[in-house]
Amino acid sequence: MNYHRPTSFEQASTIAGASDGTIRFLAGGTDVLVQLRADILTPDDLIDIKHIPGVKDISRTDDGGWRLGVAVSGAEMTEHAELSAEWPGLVEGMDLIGSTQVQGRATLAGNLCNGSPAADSVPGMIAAGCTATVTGPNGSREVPVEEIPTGPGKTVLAKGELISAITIPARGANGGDAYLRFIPRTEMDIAVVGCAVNLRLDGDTIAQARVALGAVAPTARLVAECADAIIGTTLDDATLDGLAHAASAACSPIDDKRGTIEFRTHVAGVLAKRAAKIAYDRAKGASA
Amino acid sequence: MAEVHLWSGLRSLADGKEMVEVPGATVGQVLDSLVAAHPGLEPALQRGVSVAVDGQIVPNSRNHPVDPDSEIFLLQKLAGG
Amino acid sequence: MALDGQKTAYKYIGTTPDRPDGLDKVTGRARYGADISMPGMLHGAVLRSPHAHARIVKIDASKALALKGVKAVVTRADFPDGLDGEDWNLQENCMAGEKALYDGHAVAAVAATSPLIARDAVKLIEVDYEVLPHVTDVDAAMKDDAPVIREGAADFSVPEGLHPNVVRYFDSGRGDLDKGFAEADLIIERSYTTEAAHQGYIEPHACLGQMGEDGRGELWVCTQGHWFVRRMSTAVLGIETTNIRVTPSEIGGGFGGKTTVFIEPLSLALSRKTGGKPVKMVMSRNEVLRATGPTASASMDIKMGMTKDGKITAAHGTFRMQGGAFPGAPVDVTTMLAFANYDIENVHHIGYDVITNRPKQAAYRAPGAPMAAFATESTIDELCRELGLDPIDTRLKNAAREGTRATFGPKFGPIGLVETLEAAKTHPNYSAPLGPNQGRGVASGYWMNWGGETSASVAISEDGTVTVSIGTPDIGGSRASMALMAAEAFGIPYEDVRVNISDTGALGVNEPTHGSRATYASGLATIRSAEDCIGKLCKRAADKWGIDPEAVIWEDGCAKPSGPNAGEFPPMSLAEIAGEMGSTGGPISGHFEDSPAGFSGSFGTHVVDVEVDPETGRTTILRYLVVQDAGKAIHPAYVEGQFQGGAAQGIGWALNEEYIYGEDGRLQNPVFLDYRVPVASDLPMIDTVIVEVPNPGHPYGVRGVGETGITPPLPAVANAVREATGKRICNLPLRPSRVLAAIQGKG
Amino acid sequence: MSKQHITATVNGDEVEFLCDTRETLLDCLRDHAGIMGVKEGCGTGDCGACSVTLDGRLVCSCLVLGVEADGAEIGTVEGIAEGEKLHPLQRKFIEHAALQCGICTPGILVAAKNLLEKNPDPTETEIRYWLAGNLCRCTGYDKIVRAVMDAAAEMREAS
Repeated sequence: MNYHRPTSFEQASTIAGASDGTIRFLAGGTDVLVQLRADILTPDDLIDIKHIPGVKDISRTDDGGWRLGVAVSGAEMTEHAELSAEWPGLVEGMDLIGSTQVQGRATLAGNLCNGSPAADSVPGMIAAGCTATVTGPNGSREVPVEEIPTGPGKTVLAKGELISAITIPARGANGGDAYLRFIPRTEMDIAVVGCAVNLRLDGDTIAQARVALGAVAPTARLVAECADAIIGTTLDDATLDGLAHAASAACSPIDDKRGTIEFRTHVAGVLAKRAAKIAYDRAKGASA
Repeated sequence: MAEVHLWSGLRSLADGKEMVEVPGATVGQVLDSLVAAHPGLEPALQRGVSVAVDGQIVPNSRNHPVDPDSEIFLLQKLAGG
Repeated sequence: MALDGQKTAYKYIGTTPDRPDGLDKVTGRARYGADISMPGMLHGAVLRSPHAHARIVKIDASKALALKGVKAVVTRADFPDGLDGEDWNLQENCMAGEKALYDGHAVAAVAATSPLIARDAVKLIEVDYEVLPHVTDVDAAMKDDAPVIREGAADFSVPEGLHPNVVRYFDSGRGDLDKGFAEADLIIERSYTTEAAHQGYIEPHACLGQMGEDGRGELWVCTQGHWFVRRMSTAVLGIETTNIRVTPSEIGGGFGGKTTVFIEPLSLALSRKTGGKPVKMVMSRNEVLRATGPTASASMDIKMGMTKDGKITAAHGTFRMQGGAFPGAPVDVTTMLAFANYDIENVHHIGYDVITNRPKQAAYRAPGAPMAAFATESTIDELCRELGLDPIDTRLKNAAREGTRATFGPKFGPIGLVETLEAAKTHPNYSAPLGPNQGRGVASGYWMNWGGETSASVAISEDGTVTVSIGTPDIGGSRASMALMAAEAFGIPYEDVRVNISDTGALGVNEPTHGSRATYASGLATIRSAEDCIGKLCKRAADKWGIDPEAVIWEDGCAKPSGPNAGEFPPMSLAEIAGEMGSTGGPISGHFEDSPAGFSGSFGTHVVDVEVDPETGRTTILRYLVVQDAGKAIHPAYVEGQFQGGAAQGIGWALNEEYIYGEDGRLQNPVFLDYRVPVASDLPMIDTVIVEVPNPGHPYGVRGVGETGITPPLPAVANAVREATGKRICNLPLRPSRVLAAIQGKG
Repeated sequence: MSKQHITATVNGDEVEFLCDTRETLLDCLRDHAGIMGVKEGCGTGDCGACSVTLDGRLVCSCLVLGVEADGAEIGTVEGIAEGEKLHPLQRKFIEHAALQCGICTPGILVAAKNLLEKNPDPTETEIRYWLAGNLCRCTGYDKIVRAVMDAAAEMREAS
């Protein structure tokens, strides 16, 4: 295994493009090293992107959003007071991944590129409307986060391409987001189901919403039917039931050691309701 | 003669008896007398049994004394974690 | 059966001083299994079968041997033929012969100059497998169409007509069941299952073996019992037992799982093949979960009858247990202890030991008892519920006490079940208010404990301290307990006692730290060795004073004349006698060896409150209380620690821990991510009450406390979930999907 | 097989070693630097026995490559005491019987020290969640949590 330490994304892209074997980009390493240790995958070229300038930065964008470097760890996000206040759901999603120790290393981009349908940070990013900057041999482009994963362990990234930043849109007024996941224990598990809700209020009425589900399909997905079920409502009980039905209907999960189809489908609805209520309360709080 | 009580799985090897009276001044002598009286019990005893003499389990102690009026129970072999 | 007059007033016993090995263990200095290294050391790695059941047609290691740095490969061909019984089972489990019997079964092992090269080499070994049909479930393995795992594995006890996978059969009981059930006002019958749980010690198995061409050598290993390791490893290798000296390292948890061998004989075989180079082997977590012994899984049918005022009239239990590909599921103990909490006239147990394509089970904390407790204590809870009876009062009504004829035959001596029930009943947790979706569960449990072969020495040192040498590795603070007992026996400060865990070359045979025996048996041996020393110390004083040794007594750490008639001499302290030892007859030490028969069981009663999320089926433990009889708590903090640890393991087994096998017979969750032991945020504080009903068979009244604590949690948690949800769930673990299905009426 | 030359600071001392790119920081600390207080319980970041600080951040050393540690500051259990003076956490762990077998103790001490540096007055719940990645199979966590709370209280009083 060759270890590379590029100092620019262009250089990282060139190394990746020139490799004849398997390559992996190394940021937090919390997935790559597990695969290495378990003999699932030993890359021929491992490209450590932590030494590229700016990858540890959390900065405001011109329109009031946030730009996160690809080596920003979960712990650094959680410790960032302004970011946490504006996007508590997105930050919680990241914070739920693994232990305190894992939080010291794991990154949003890594969680996204690992391609797990159960990745905890991804529904929150999708609901928030985040984009990923993809840098490759032909320069850079912005890609909505929901378009990055294409199936378990698979992404749209072509050879020589990598994510060079994550952009979170401006929070704006009267908005709130939340992410909930279901696990059997209180910590240290992979999500059996995850659900993120991001919404904006006009008075007491939900004016805009995005709802994303994790671990119930081959990729985390944006569920328009869930958003439609709550837009224009004040989140009354009937609406919540409608949301739960829409969430359950959007599920096409698998049976595996972590959960059954029936359980995941049911719990997706439960979490959608609970996350929507939290997001709604946060938006109310933001507008109060 | 000490009373030796057999668990039900052993009774078929001892002519259906629940209790057998055999001579012996030690656990070892009692077990030997038992096999002499009921040879069918030999494989079970060889596999290993625990012996309780008057309520006390006496592992690995063939020399443990047995009184003429002692009450002896054969128990399944014990282990621990 | 008191061995001696029992002490009741203590100076050191019952205090909680710092453990002697504490400093090493908080500074990172303590050396565990994987921390031992030697010059010229090689590193071993094991190739394991990916198949649950397969004939090994051919093994080609030529490519591995060609890799630079690889020094040796061993397969079963390197081990002797002709073993039988449990020795053969051990050998077959350490290294597969004609067939791989489970996913993870060792097929070959490599020694190389680095761990990475050893792991690379393993991947280069080519094995031709002929995959065979497999079975991993106990009920499926007993069916007519189940694949036969091994012909001729059954012993004399198995009745005709059963599947060859049934390898042992147990049948015990007494009284008249028909009469007993006829006397009942309510009879409940239920079937239950529990899944296999792993001991989950955080330290993977590790050893360093060195053996020359002459078949002599040494082994350093993390183990609960190094004499067991010596006997088993040498049996597997077909060499004389004492050819190997075994030294135990510190041990990072065992819970029964480190009372046998897996990699130890392999490291010795590899070492011999490399001309005597030391070979270190360290398992990965994946190997630990796939290839070492979890406990058995169980399928059980219980029928119990009760009168409307709460008297149990009859009990019948059938227990089917699989312990992997070899005989040994602890169904013998399961059947013995199933109903042992209670005074029941009419009782019957049937047990089946069944082999499957899973790893060979190993002992796990009260082996066999928790499964049975889950089934029987759940059934009693259901009887109480239907008859409107209080679960503690009902248990008190039926509780075994001194003089009760146990369901397994003999009469109980002094025991503490009643005391634990009474203490639980008056504890504030039993009357704490409960909210919606919350429930309280009660269960009792028992472990009969063990004495076992024990040998110890105590030496007086020239500086006035004493050194205790025992043969039971310290897993949970037992050095502190030994030092307290020695301090008490000698009447010298705790700080003046040193405790040594000796290797196999320094003491007679010792059984492992298992069966809740270390504090009881090694403690007894320490006290008796001290008394042996004290006799010699008194003799030295008597010689100095020129009086009869019989006229000298030992009091408060000093030799004193026994009375005015003996003469007027100032007391001589241990330190004074020790200081002159070299010129008064030489070293002084005391010894003791026995298989002590004075052990006595420990009963416990647990009370747990849970809350169940009605929409997801997830269970949260709100409060937990352990009440258990310790006989006499030597170091109460470590006694509490045993209670709390046992409860936590039992909670894990009840809620989320399980072996999950796929259709392909492979273990789906050989990683802590998915083998879900409780984490810190899963548990509340675990309240404890130590009950002390002294054991007359120990000088200070000690009962072993290590194992009982894992027995009540399985039914206690299930009973609490029953109250919180209104649903009786008879299958563990109580994973959320299962609980939710029950709540939704689909269970 | 070419190896990389790594220079790092471990518990304040400069340490150099050669490592294969596939070796983890855990492997390097144990096998090349002789730092044996770092334990391997799982190798996959699930148990916390190998916890160290990397430039002040709590991490599992099994999830860091040795080559990544070049130039880094690493803290292990061996660096917790100041000379002969034990850290309050170390004393409280002994005093509260917060260890039984002791294999998880080094990782838990490193993690708990890192917590108290960030939060000198953590609640029981905060301690339990902070330590959720440090498995202990012996104690049921009760005495560990109590020891951390007691050490925190003592440190607050002393400061």
